[in-house]
Amino acid sequence: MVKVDRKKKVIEQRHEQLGLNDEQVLDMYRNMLLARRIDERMYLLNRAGKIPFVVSCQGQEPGQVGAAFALDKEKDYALPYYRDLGVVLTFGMTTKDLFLQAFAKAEDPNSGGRQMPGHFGQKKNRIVTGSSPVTTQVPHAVGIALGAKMEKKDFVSFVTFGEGSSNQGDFHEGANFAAVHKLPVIFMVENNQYAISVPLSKQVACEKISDRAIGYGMPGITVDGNDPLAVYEAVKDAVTNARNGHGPTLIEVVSYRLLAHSSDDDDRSYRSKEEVDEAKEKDGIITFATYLRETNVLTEEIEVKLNDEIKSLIDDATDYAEKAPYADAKSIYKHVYAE
Amino acid sequence: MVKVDRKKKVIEQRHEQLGLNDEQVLDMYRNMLLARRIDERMYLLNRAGKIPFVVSCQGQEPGQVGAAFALDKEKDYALPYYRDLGVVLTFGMTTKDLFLQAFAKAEDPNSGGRQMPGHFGQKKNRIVTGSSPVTTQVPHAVGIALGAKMEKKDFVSFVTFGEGSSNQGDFHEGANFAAVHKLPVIFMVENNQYAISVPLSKQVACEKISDRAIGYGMPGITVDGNDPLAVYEAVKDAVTNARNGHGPTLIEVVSYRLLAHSSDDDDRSYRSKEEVDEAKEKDGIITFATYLRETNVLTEEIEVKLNDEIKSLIDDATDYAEKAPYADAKSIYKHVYAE
Amino acid sequence: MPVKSYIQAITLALREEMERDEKVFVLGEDVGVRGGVFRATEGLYEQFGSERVLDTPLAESAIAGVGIGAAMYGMRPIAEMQFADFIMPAVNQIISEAAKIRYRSNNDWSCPITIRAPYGGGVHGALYHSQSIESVFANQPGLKIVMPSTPYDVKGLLKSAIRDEDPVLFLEHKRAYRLIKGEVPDEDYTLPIGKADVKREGSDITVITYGLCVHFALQAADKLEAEGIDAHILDLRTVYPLDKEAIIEAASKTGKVLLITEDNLEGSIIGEVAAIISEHCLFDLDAPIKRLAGPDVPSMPYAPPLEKEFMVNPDKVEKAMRDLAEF
Amino acid sequence: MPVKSYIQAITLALREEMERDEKVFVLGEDVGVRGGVFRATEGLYEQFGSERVLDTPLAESAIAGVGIGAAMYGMRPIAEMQFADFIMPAVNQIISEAAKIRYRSNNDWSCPITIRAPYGGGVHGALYHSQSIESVFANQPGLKIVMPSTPYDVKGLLKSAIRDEDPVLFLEHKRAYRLIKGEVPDEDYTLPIGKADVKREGSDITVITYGLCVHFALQAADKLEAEGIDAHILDLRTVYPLDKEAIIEAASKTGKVLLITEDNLEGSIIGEVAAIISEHCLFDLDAPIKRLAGPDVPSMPYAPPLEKEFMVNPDKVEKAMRDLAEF
Ligand SMILES: Cc1ncc(C[n+]2csc(CCOP(=O)(O)OP(=O)(O)O)c2C)c(N)n1
Ligand SMILES: Cc1ncc(C[n+]2csc(CCOP(=O)(O)OP(=O)(O)O)c2C)c(N)n1
Ligand SMILES: [Mg+2]
Ligand SMILES: [Mg+2]
Repeated sequence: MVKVDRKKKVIEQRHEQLGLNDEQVLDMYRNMLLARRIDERMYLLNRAGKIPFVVSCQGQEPGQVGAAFALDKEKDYALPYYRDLGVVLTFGMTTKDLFLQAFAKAEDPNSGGRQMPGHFGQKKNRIVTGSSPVTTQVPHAVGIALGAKMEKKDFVSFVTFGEGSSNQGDFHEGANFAAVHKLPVIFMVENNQYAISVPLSKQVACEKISDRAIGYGMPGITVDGNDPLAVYEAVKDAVTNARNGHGPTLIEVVSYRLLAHSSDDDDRSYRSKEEVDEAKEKDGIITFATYLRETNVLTEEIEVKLNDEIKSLIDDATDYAEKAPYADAKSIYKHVYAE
Repeated sequence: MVKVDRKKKVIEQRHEQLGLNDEQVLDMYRNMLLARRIDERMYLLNRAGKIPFVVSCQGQEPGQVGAAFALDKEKDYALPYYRDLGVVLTFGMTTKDLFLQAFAKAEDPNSGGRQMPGHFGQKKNRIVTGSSPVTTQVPHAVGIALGAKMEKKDFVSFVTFGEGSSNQGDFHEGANFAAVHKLPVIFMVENNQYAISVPLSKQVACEKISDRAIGYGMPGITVDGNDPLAVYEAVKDAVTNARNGHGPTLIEVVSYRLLAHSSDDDDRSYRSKEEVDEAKEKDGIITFATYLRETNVLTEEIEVKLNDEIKSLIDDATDYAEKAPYADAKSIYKHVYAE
Repeated sequence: MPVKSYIQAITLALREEMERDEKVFVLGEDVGVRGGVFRATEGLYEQFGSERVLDTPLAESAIAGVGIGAAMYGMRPIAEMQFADFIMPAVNQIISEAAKIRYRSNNDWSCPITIRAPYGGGVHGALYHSQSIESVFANQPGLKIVMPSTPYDVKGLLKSAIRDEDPVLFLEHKRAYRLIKGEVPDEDYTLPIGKADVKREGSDITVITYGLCVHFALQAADKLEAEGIDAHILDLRTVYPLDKEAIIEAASKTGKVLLITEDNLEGSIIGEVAAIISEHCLFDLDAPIKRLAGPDVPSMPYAPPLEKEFMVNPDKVEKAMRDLAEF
Repeated sequence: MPVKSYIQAITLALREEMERDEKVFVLGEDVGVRGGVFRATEGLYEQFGSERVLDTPLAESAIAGVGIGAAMYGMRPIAEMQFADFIMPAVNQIISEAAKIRYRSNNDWSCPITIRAPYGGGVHGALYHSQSIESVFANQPGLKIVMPSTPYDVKGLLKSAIRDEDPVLFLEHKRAYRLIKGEVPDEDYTLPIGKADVKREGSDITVITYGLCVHFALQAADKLEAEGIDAHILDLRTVYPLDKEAIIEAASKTGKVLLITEDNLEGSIIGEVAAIISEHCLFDLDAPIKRLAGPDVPSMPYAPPLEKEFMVNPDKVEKAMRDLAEF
């Protein structure tokens, strides 16, 4: 018994040591679970022919939510990439908002149905509008951080992208600019091992994507993306540095893309079921739930309630979004320029 | 006396240890001196209003020549940048060729007077045609190396660029591509401390440009650009690696731009005379001459002959090029497409 | 003759050229094991191996730039841009480099690269998977831009592009990939780059267009025939440099010209076509030149009714043709 | 009114806008301590400090992209491209991002950035320091492209560009920098983006052009006046989106139209101008539309006789105007 207790103590200390209370880690868990369930529902809707496209977050939610919790949702800016359901949910986008975008309806706050799903943007929550060409958001994040420096505000700008995308010129140019001008940016690479069909080994020859940091003169760190607390800690440190004027950090969050690249992709042609199954065993949502149960934060009662809450949120949102109207066809002529 | 002998011995061994005989190091010296003298003459011609533009190599010749000597002029490809007089001379471009380009005459092998000076290219010597937008040549070098790999040839491709230019996306994308595909490329950054008026500290925040290598998974090394033998050695090693199928290397050659950016620039507004004077004292041409004298490779007799030879080469070339005709105006309609 | 889809014609041309010439190779994102996200390179990796069907890192400027280097060395690279919209990071390599290599070196060096890219809308691709991008490049001497409409043209023109001594941008309409089928000979044949093609002879009105819109115009022409309207349809095929003679001939033939593009109107290819006509056969015209194009908004939205509002379609084409005939 | 050079008008507009609004700042290569390679930002570093006059690393995509980010945040960045030719690495940021931010976010976000770039030839700059690059961007709704010809227009239009709620590409003719002088009021004034300007009223022929060629046309018009040829000259000023009404009005006025650009002919801005005219006032024309432009070769060479052969100049303009008048 002594043994068990000791282990439990150590475990408990993990989130407390990071300054997170039980409610907060429960919230973290809720958001990653919500992201997962939303994604699952969208896949169902897609397979049922109700929405044309899904690009999945599955496998990356723990890192996304862990990171987003280290930011200040009242002032920091997020420049998420298409898989970042966990980030945008934490930054205040609602389940309903997300289904409205999946159904491309007029009320979709991201784009009013103009963009594909996964192209996030919501000014009131400081979620910066994104596009499809990968990595263009990196210099934008740097520009926003430049705004912070020029206006002497203490917000940070947080930008994410895939490991494949870290090979684009815009990553290099943006990272270098931020380092030279010591700007408050957190660059987070979500390394899920693939860029569509191309495995990591054909994308880069370096050992870690975070090895790129030294070439810009900024700290670089690699963390386990299945461990939301580890990601929280790394981002928290980077945020502190950034707010204190010490410039940017490059954080690599290692995870695995559990599904195919998107609903249009079939991953069986380029990776084995065994590989995927192995990754599923390390699924951070499951291991985090175990941790929360072991630390008595997640009780059976809470779990039931949580699942119910999530289910009804998603049901309602699906319903609402499905019935919501499209934007008027003639609206396409609007908002090319300021009116 | 014993002391002096020992020192001399050690010094002597430097080029011999590198497998270079006296004739070869004399040739190296000749080429860097020739580059310097050509550049000086071009400045004179510019100040006299005879040629509209010069972009100078001064301060970088030792590194350029040291590097070029480590390559095989019969098979390797060079993708020089605009300051690389030392490289192109070593690769077989003649003094006459260079003055023909300075005067923009029809016979200019680089472009027939179409491009500005410093835009090198000469297929018969495997000097690959270059443009003005910096760093575009980096992916080209990688593509040529890909050709080597696909055709199972053992040539390497050697590409140079300024340290400021290493901040362009094309550097990042090209370096990463070469490393992933283990291609025989030598990336040589000529770090002369400035990008026009912008000092190194406003270009990058890393300690060394070669720190970028680890992020691509290739070796990175920084050498003293005033020491042609050190550069020779570094490039030689990289060439051996590349020919053996071990992939690319990033070499940073540290020097100082002794003149203004170009004949259109005035550097007094952004750097001090003291700084420039200090750099002049480390001028690699002078220190290499001292080394060659100390090792008895460069005798007074040779020196006189060499200076005479260079002077008459330059006089003849200037004369020839000045008198040579421009291309016919109607020739501008030619060579847009294959004819 | 065997009937093939537009995309099958692409794969076929690639395979035959790779079999014919060892220097031909393919590079791009997901073109290898995956056979391309649209499957244009399906089977090539298996047949030619990973060295000739290269999965590259995700970096378009490098895909173009490495291809350009290989081409200068003497290879025959075929670079794939996964979507034409993602060619933008490679613009510098294409415009500053590929297009100018022969000219700037006074014919010493050349750059025989082919860059393939799927463009065009109507596939629920929204702003960034639907664009027409030809006008970004259609002012760059040294470059050629080919945009075929039929499987027959695809095979013949793609082969010509690969064998061309200069850089060719080969733009494939992604909606045509599986929608458009046609006869494609098994034999080796090429078609001339730079030549437009009369897809239908007619005497009442002239339609000049390219890509998917050629089919819309042909469909409309069949319908209008019943109404006694006989349309002449010219398929540009190469949109840069344009085939001026063919344009002038087609416009003069009927004196009533409709120009169609799926691109946004202002600054599109068909503006140049109109300019050529108004310079060379103004007095042969019986009606103002008409243009039918996408609206001047950034690109087509995702939601189906919005996408539909943007896209040129057979109905819009039919109406424009009838209006012109009745002018 | 004080007489200023074209480049002085730029510096003045920049200074006044920076004084007026703290959110306005400048970023680019060598714009700080050095005051720009052309000296357009001279004195600004001293007056506003290194935080508002930012020397950036040598990376155009970052210069544009960081500017775009700052603009989305609420700043008013003015990004300088050292030469217009070097804007190519930033095309993705400009076309995929700046131009589409408002539209794609359904008006939630916006991008009020100004991107300045010196373009144009006649300065012994050879292929890569002489290009006209406007046609690369002149098909991108969401973007505006301003190309002023006089110091007066420079000041008023640059101020409007900086204050504009949307991205503006502001292209400055580098040969005009010191060559062109004119009256520039000390007061704060703005001029409307999107409006062409009649630079000379006339009744025999209409010349529509922009940039340095406006001056060539004005010079030629003065000469031709003596021969009894009265030229109407419209300065486009904004080349995208074009001022259609002004074009139609100017073309209809005389029925004889000459369009001039320094760019390569095919695919240039003036093709679109011709298309507008041929759509809207074909029956008002008394002569085919004439175009005078650079030849369709990649860019102008360095050697003086070759550069001269390429460039539009006052003699070529005068000849084209006379030929048209005599048609
Ligand atoms: C510039 C550009 N090129 C190509 C694409 C097509 N594309 C979309 S996602 C993707 C792979 C991205 O891989 P990675 O960065 O690792 O992110 P992941 O999808 O694995 O999360 C590609 C090639 C794109 N969106 N943008
Ligand atoms: C893409 C691009 N942007 C800007 C320029 C203008 N330019 C020419 S050289 C130069 C500085 C280059 O600095 P660096 O790379 O350090 O080389 P150095 O001149 O010091 O040898 C600049 C900004 C250019 N040639 N290309
Ligand atoms: Mg990935
Ligand atoms: Mg330098």
